[in-house]
Amino acid sequence: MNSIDLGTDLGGLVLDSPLIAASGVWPMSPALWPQDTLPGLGAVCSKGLTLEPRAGNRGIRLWETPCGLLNSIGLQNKGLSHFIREELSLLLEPGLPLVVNLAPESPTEIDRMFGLLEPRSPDLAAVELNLSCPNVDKGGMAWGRTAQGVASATERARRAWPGRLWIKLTPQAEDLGETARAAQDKGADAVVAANTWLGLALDLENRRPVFDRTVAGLSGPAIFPLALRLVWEAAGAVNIPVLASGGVCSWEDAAAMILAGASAVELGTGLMADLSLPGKIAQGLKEYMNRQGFGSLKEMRGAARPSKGA
Amino acid sequence: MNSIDLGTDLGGLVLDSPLIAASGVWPMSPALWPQDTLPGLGAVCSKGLTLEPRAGNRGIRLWETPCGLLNSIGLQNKGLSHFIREELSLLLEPGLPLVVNLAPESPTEIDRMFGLLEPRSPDLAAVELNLSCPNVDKGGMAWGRTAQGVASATERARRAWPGRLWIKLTPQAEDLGETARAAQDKGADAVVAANTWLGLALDLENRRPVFDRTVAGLSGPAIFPLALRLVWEAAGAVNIPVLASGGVCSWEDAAAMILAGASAVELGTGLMADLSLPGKIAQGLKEYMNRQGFGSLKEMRGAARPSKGA
Amino acid sequence: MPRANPLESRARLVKNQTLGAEISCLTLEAPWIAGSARPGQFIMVGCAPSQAGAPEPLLMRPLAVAGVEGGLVSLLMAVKGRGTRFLAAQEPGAELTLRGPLGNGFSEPKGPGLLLVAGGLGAAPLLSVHRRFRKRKDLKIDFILGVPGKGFESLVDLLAQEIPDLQVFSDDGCMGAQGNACTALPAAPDEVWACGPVPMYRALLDRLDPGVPVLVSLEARMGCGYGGCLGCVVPTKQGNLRACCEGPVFDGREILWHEFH
Amino acid sequence: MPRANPLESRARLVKNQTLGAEISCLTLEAPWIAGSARPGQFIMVGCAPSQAGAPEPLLMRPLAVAGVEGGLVSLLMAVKGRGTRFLAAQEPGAELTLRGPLGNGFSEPKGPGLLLVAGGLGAAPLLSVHRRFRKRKDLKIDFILGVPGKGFESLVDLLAQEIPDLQVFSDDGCMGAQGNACTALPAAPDEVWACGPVPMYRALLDRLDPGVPVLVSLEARMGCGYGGCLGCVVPTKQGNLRACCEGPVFDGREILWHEFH
Ligand SMILES: Cc1cc2nc3c(=O)[nH]c(=O)nc-3n(C[C@H](O)[C@H](O)[C@H](O)COP(=O)(O)OP(=O)(O)OC[C@H]3O[C@@H](n4cnc5c(N)ncnc54)[C@H](O)[C@@H]3O)c2cc1C
Ligand SMILES: Cc1cc2nc3c(=O)[nH]c(=O)nc-3n(C[C@H](O)[C@H](O)[C@H](O)COP(=O)(O)OP(=O)(O)OC[C@H]3O[C@@H](n4cnc5c(N)ncnc54)[C@H](O)[C@@H]3O)c2cc1C
Ligand SMILES: Cc1cc2nc3c(=O)[nH]c(=O)nc-3n(C[C@H](O)[C@H](O)[C@H](O)COP(=O)(O)O)c2cc1C
Ligand SMILES: Cc1cc2nc3c(=O)[nH]c(=O)nc-3n(C[C@H](O)[C@H](O)[C@H](O)COP(=O)(O)O)c2cc1C
Ligand code: FES
Ligand code: FES
Repeated sequence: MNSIDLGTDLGGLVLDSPLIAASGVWPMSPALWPQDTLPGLGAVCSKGLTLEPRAGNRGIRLWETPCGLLNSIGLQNKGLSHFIREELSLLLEPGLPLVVNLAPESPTEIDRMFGLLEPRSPDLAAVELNLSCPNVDKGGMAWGRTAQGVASATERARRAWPGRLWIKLTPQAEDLGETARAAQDKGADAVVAANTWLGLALDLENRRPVFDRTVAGLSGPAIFPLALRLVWEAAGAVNIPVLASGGVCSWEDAAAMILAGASAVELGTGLMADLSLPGKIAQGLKEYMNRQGFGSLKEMRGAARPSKGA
Repeated sequence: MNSIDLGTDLGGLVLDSPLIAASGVWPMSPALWPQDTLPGLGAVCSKGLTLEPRAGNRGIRLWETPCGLLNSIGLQNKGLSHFIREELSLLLEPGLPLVVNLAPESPTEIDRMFGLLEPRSPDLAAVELNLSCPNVDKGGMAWGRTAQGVASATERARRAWPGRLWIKLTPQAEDLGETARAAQDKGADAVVAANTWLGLALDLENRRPVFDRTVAGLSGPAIFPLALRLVWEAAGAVNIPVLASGGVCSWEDAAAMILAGASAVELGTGLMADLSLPGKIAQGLKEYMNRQGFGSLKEMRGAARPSKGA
Repeated sequence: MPRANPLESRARLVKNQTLGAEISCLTLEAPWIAGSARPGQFIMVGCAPSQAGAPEPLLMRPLAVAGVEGGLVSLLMAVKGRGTRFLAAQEPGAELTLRGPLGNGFSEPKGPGLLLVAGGLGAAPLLSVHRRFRKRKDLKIDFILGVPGKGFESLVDLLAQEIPDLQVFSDDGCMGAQGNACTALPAAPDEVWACGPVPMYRALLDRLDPGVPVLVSLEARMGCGYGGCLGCVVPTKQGNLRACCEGPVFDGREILWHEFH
Repeated sequence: MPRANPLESRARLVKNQTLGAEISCLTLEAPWIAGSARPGQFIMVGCAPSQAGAPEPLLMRPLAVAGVEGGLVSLLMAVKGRGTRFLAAQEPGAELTLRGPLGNGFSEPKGPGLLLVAGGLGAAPLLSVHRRFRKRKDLKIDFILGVPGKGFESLVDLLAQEIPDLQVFSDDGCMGAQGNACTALPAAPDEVWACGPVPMYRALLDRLDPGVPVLVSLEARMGCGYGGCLGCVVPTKQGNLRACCEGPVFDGREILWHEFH
């Protein structure tokens, strides 16, 4: 049974495992990578990078909710140039495929950021273009809410970038299927469904929002049924691979994402709660596939969809 | 401290308590009402009613998720005429203010349903017009997704109904603030933010969706931070009262909803998990108000909003 | 006019007896339930740890009343998922939230004969029937229990101790006779009350004379247990009826089995 | 190149000692932590019951290593919210998930004098400092502990037993002298290591000569504990730094206190 292959083909990019450390939860230096997490992981995503360095948001950045986590990090990072100069080569050393998450703040920043990264394109598994960060004023989710916004950002990125281009969508989209289709139409290689859900927390004693920016992004098991629905919608709307992101914290969750049509599954908050999650999911998936007679992830993918299933 | 008054004024409708049993979780016959729940409750909502009797959806109707509940009941009810004839007077007997939840399937059904109910208008605290049920093919959420849909349904209802009119909004709205404003502009007396969130569950062993209608509505503590954000948005968008609905299962949750601007708080899934919830919330609210020096709910309402707070 | 008594309260776990690896017998101090529960009624049991915070798992679990004695209520429970696993791990002294008694329960037996047919843990409500009516002189009760096999020894022992003429069948023949609860049905029982899996009900209804009254206790996913959420409905000739109010005990011939999931 | 050892593992609770109503001393069998933890490092402790299902509460809780002995790690914990309430209720034999050791910890004391200033449970990491270095002949360690008052008797006793010249202050004077940890600071200590609430740090920095090196151990909400989420950052003159990696021990004069929530 351990002979079952968890390899997944993301439009030509083949990963040993469909499990990817999501953007924003994984250290930017391999010296800090918990080795507990590596078995089972097929790739890692960088923190969301901006053109200029960003200090991130002030005040409280994390707030626990029932089975969930609100965050307002605000894309703290040292800027893309610093990343390329100081961090990228280090991140490649361990040999795990690397996805770079980019969060431009304007159309011209799209050009400049992909331009800066272009020489390194052969080294990267993909760029994940983040049109969905809820915790910044410029860029981020503002693009992702409408099909038009996604189309224009994707088109611009596509022109500037010869490598693989994934578009990370937002649950706050008016219609997720539409935004997924817009990404596909403009040449994206895959879509990621999705980023965090806009939530709020209040500080009762001080009678004010917990977060400086008032709203924050909800992740974790609480959102799993919602994220699964988005993956279902996205996989129904496009032919390019769909990556799942949202609340996965067990092999059952990962299996459901794949049955709904996902080609890969990103793990975010689930890793914070359990470092050995990738290994556990990989094991659980293999056992499940064995029981169900799935010979490969490809066979399993979308098997719960009416078109494909029984 | 028990002298603190939890009375709330919903645009002229005064309730002894801001806590309301939400639509769809409360028996339609007072003989079945658990008395544990009555202390603390200010009003009760009927199940969603349609013009014709509905058998509701087939197959599994409930599915537990992390801190949440997916439901696909599908508005099972005996029809509005049966309700008026057989159930309404009984429901009024205990003396608790009664809100009738109506779920018309078409514009003409709006006219007919409010027409049927009109003679009883003096008996009812309000009608809650459900533009947000995710579990039916016609009506429901389809209206609620756009401001235009909400505007036309509200306008039609307003013409047909002399009593209080609340519009129950959907989280699946493109922009909740817009739909709330549309309801206000067309004469609604209050908006309810909001109904359930569209989710999905898969049956791994049988490789198919758990629910016959594939998607279902997510409720319960998992969605609380999301619902709180919607209430915040709605209260920022309109001047009419906002009722909160989504995930409330403690006095802290209810307090946050009120601080965000809610005039009343509906309890749905929380009641299923704890019958004495209204009493506990009422007690917790009084103690909190006392500690914070709030003399009335009116003072407390919206106190965490920048316009009103410190 | 609302229900007269509180439905829900905390109750102390008095005993937690393991009957094999996957079955537990829980005894709880719940006088308000013990005093009024009828055989066939059930309770909902909270399975969320009591540390303040969000209830997880969210829903209470329905379990049949298997017996009452003084102020004590006993339950026979298969360990299935996380709710029942939590309950099985509780130690005496723990406090649990109980809601009930709920549902219609069985009516009075008409007699003179009553055949009880249990599949696995379906024994629970029928045990309470037996305990309630075994002393009635005008009633002859037969009790057939079908179990899968290994793992059910202690459950069978527990029942056999109380019910001398218990007829046991097991799929693999390791206890009692080989077969299932429907293998050796009497020709024409006066009345049959059954609790077990759906295939057992179908076999039962197939094999019994259409004139024999058959009551079945059905399992449905439950939200509230008190008739509010309509999550537990069962398709019947009278429409979708709530297992928690109009059931869990139904006339077996009224159920639309082909629609029952 | 990744971290050499596993960070996370299950550990058995060996002892759970109550120190008054709201403080517990937990002893855990965690050789992989005991073997490598430096004073001032911390661990994350899982607080979700282990029944399968969604973890609730979701996040692990950061707690300082208060001592190590053989393969055992001890923690001194105030019971605050649902996570620490869960931990305080665990009985010996229970298994908990631990992640660590995490953070930078304190460096080697430069000597010849080291003043430790603890506010309340801030005693935990400083106790491990004292335990580690108390035998160093070339080092004179002073330990000042400030507590609010009632409820902290047992904590004070525990420390006083190990630290003969412990100086205790309490707000109400019910233990030691009246005052707080900063009431009677020596004129010019060689070096100060402190752990306590923010107002204590501010008072400390105010009162000490600007030339005295002051290290502080800061509390920040944590998500991952291993440097991934950037949820725990602290505003410093060098920018926002992670309390779980670059901290929790910082140069007190580098912190932008007015921005620290
Ligand atoms: C009226 C009634 C009486 C019952 N009496 C008994 C009894 O006496 N002894 C006994 O062992 N079992 C009984 N059951 C079945 C028992 O309720 C389930 O085995 C239990 O709910 C499973 O919960 P879990 O958390 O272990 O499983 P999970 O799979 O984690 O449960 C997930 C959800 O599905 C529901 N669920 C799962 N299986 C069932 C089921 N078979 N029936 C109803 N809901 C289910 C759970 O209640 C929960 O809401 C009864 C069910 C009903 C409806
Ligand atoms: C590096 C470090 C070391 C610590 N060492 C100790 C120690 O040795 N002894 C001790 O008693 N306490 C210590 N604390 C504080 C301890 O982590 C919190 O009291 C605890 O997390 C509260 O959790 P709760 O579930 O009881 O409270 P809740 O309020 O329910 O917690 C909700 C969330 O907020 C976080 N949180 C709440 N208060 C704090 C806080 N003061 N600091 C950080 N996160 C917080 C929790 O971790 C959790 O994520 C330390 C904190 C840090 C950062
Ligand atoms: C602390 C934190 C930081 C995050 N930072 C980023 C980011 O920089 N870029 C991004 O695209 N997504 C970011 N995300 C979103 C996650 O990558 C993921 O899409 C989301 O959390 C939902 O998945 P989960 O429930 O598995 O965490 C972040 C999430 C968290 C919790
Ligand atoms: C079982 C169930 C049935 C529901 N039925 C209705 C309904 O008939 N009409 C309606 O407007 N909302 C209905 N709702 C939505 C609730 O009234 C409420 O808005 C929603 O569940 C969110 O709140 P909660 O998290 O407190 O449950 C139903 C919810 C549940 C769980
Ligand atoms: S369980 Fe809610 S109506 Fe039966
Ligand atoms: S807690 Fe995640 S980076 Fe420090």
